[in-house]
Amino acid sequence: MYSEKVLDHFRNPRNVGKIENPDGVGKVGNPVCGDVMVMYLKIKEDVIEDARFETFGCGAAIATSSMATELIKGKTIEEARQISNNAVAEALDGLPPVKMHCSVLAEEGIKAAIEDYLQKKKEQ
Amino acid sequence: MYSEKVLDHFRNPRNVGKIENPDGVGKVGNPVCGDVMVMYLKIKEDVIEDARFETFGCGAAIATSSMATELIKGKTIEEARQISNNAVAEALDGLPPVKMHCSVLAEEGIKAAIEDYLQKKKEQ
Amino acid sequence: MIYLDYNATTPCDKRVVEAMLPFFQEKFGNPSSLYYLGQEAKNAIEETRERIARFIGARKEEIIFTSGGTEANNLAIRGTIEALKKKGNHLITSSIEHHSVLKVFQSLEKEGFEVTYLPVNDAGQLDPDTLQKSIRPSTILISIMQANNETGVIEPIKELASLAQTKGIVFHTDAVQTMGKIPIKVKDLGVSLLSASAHKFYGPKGIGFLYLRKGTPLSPQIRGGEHERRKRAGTENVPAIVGMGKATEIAAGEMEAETKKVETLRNTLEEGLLSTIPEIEVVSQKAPRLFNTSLILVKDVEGESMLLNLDFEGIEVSSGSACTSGSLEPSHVLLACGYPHEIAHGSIRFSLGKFNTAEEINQVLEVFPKIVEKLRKISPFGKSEVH
Amino acid sequence: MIYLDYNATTPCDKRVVEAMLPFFQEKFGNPSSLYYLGQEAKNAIEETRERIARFIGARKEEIIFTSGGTEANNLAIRGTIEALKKKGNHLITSSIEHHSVLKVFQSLEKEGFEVTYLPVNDAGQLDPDTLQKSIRPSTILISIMQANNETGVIEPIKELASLAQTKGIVFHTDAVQTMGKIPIKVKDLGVSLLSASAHKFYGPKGIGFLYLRKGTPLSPQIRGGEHERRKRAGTENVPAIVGMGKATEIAAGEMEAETKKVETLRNTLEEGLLSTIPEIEVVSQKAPRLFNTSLILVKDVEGESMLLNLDFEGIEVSSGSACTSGSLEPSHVLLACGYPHEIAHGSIRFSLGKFNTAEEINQVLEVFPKIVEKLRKISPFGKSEVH
Ligand SMILES: Cc1ncc(COP(=O)(O)O)c(C=O)c1O
Ligand SMILES: Cc1ncc(COP(=O)(O)O)c(C=O)c1O
Repeated sequence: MYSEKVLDHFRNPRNVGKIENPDGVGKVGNPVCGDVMVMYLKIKEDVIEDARFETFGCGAAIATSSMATELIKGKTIEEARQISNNAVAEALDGLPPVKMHCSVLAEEGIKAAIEDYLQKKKEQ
Repeated sequence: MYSEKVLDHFRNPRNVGKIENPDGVGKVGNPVCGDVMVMYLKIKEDVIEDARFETFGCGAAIATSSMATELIKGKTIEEARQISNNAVAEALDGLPPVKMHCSVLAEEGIKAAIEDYLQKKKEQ
Repeated sequence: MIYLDYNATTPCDKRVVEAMLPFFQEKFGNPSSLYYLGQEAKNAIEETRERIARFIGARKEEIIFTSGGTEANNLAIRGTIEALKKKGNHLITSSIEHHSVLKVFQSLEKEGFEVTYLPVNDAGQLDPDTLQKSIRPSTILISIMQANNETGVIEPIKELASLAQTKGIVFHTDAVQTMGKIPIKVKDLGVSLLSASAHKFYGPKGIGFLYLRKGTPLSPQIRGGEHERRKRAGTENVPAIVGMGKATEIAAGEMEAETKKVETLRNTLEEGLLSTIPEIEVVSQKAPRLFNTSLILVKDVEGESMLLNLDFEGIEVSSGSACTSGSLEPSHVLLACGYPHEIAHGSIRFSLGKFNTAEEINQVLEVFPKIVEKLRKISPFGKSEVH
Repeated sequence: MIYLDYNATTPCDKRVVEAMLPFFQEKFGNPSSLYYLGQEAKNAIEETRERIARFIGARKEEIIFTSGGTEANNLAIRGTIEALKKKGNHLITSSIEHHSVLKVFQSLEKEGFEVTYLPVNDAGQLDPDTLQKSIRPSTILISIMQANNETGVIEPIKELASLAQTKGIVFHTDAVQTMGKIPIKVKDLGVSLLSASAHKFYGPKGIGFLYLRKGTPLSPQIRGGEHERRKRAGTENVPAIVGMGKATEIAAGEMEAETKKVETLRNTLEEGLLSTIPEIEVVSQKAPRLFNTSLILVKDVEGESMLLNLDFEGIEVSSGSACTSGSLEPSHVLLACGYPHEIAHGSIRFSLGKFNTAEEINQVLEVFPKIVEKLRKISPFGKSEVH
């Protein structure tokens, strides 16, 4: 049911864990629905230097989280914000229809973390 | 579905054919219903000396006709009249429920032939 | 044993059994399971779905697996009607359908639907004009079989379905007797629903399918898990599905050659019987017919007694339809063709298949005339001799 | 490969396959046919009917073959309701039934019936008092499963059914998970209807049966020929029926010994997991349970991700029920037991069978704690270490 890429990212997720003193943190999802993702960003001059995640969820949730961190690393926040859930799913060679919502979680995770960064920046 | 005895009487029916100048003839059944039996009797002093039949019908119809002729040969007409359809069926080691009506045909065939005999006797 | 009842059921092709075997003990997973063994089973049934779809010119998602032809017919009819009952309450079928269609319509009549049973001509054929005239604004479903199991007559489904199509009425065809025997292209036929059953074309018993044209509404009749796109619940019969796939593959490759061979045998049989037995008739001999079927009417003799005598000789045939052999009524199909009861009682069906040989047919030609002669001697009717 | 999902499906016993094999190519007759080959098939299915009837303490005529457990459940419920709808419109079932029961009741609700879904306690057990209170004068059917497929909890069917019996209400039990695992005597249980499915006890997929107590009204759901005493039409799936018969025979002889063996393995598994992984729970551990089933809740980890990791290691288990694995909702059974969603998402079901070995269980005990540890590291929740 899952593509090789999904299984690979699920089995060996990239960028797992927290970032100490992150520049942006996004927490999305809901344990009631069975998936929660926390995205941590290290950002320098609006470029994402590092991204890490923690995810509670199914195979697709973990794989999309992993892929999302890979996709945004090195990108500007403007570029990262434009990454759609479809882009994450495509980068994984597709997701089963019932699992597309997981890619939405990844998109939202990225956006939430960037929002947090922008909010913090404003407050500084 | 049929007992060995039914199959035997069907395969090698006893007493097939007409009797020339019979003392009694009974024709029962209806081609529309798929079975017709003609019973011919040779009767001397109210004892059935010979019985023959012609039947159009299924395996059970032919087997019960054959068995009926066997059962009545040598019997008085009083005895023969008391042969029930169940007796014919039992003599054949039973019939499938959907085929019980064929044994009714045999019983009616015997009775009709005897009626015919009695009728003719009265008219003499 | 000479088996000549292929319209009742067929033996599995050896290759079908071989294809099924691994799925009982080794590849036994539940296709709903996410792990390897489950996905392996899932892939096997999806490949079959694809293969069957291709064979009838449909899409993969348009194939629903069922437990056989009877269930497929029930699902097609009840499923459509439950989905569409707000649109009308008139249904059309024919008087020669298989019981798995007729009985459903009869029960629907009791539930308040109006059903028109279209007549057929003497040769068992439906007339598109008659259908045309019977269509009402309240008609929601038309169900006509593609070929009749008793006579083998092939109905003009394309013409009939096109009438339905122009009025936007759902059209179902029971293709249980045609699948694997003649080419089927659902787009060509113009049908919305088509039923088939594997055991009629060298596949296993207990499996069939319903083709459901995309967009056609259908209410499931067996509910539960999310199987078959929610149109039919229940753990999939994986080995049987794979077997039906193999049978379809074999038919795709060999149907044409088998047809020629079997048709020759069938014609030899008919010519032989007609030339040796007086007062017999081949039903619908002049109509477009399945190449393997020969329904014979024998005057003055009842069908079952012929069947049993043939059985004594190791020749297995049916008297009318297998399903009705247990009942006392003569074939409803022959009655619909206008034969009187007494004639209809004297029917015997030879239906041939790919494993039959010329010797077998010769054997039948040897034996059958004697049987008819014997039974006619027992019969009180016309005493014509066999040549 | 270590298969631990026997509640989803089982491999066929070798002897079952051997028993089935002759019926594909040689003894392939249609049981409706009158000739030898047909009667041979007919006898084979009637012997199976007899054997199954004996196993559950029923009469031969009380067994109806179906295409599986899902169809048997649908037939039991819809068949009863169609036959009895004039008598009332209230139905009772439980909140932990299999989807093949629940979805039927849900569709009946849409058709205007009132349905009470009985609650269960924390351990997944039904309370006869609660049933008693929910019975109304208009109640026409009660359907409660004998054992739950996810938790393995065995319900007090005898007590529940006796309440129905005193009020003359038809009682159905879904015995798909108990048939072949624990002794079933329908008279003892006091049920009118009981469903089972062969592929759950080492028989083939695509076949099951419904026990219908003599005199219980039932309206057929699949109509056509006169098969199965007019309760279920369609050419009989002879090989599968024979296979189910063989599986029943094997269960009759070996069930007791297998139960002991499998229960020991299951207990070893549970003790091992509980002692090595913190913050896990065995659902309904103290309740009367099937000897083979172990439903585990693992805190902070989602079920599918455990399932997939186990699959990578060649260990095949289910996350909740096989049927719901494709859906996103957590198990309705766990929710009914009162677990919050976030806990229910962390379930994994081990269901053992007669082909499992002690080494396999050791292997799981080796691998599974590491998987939980890994996934908890990925999880944003509580960072407890595995011992
Ligand atoms: C025309 C036709 N439709 C439907 C069926 C029923 O199919 P099945 O035997 O798979 O139930 C049959 C055969 O019995 C048939 O000949
Ligand atoms: C309790 C229960 N009832 C019914 C079913 C359905 O049976 P089948 O798989 O034969 O359709 C299952 C299994 O899927 C089950 O576990």
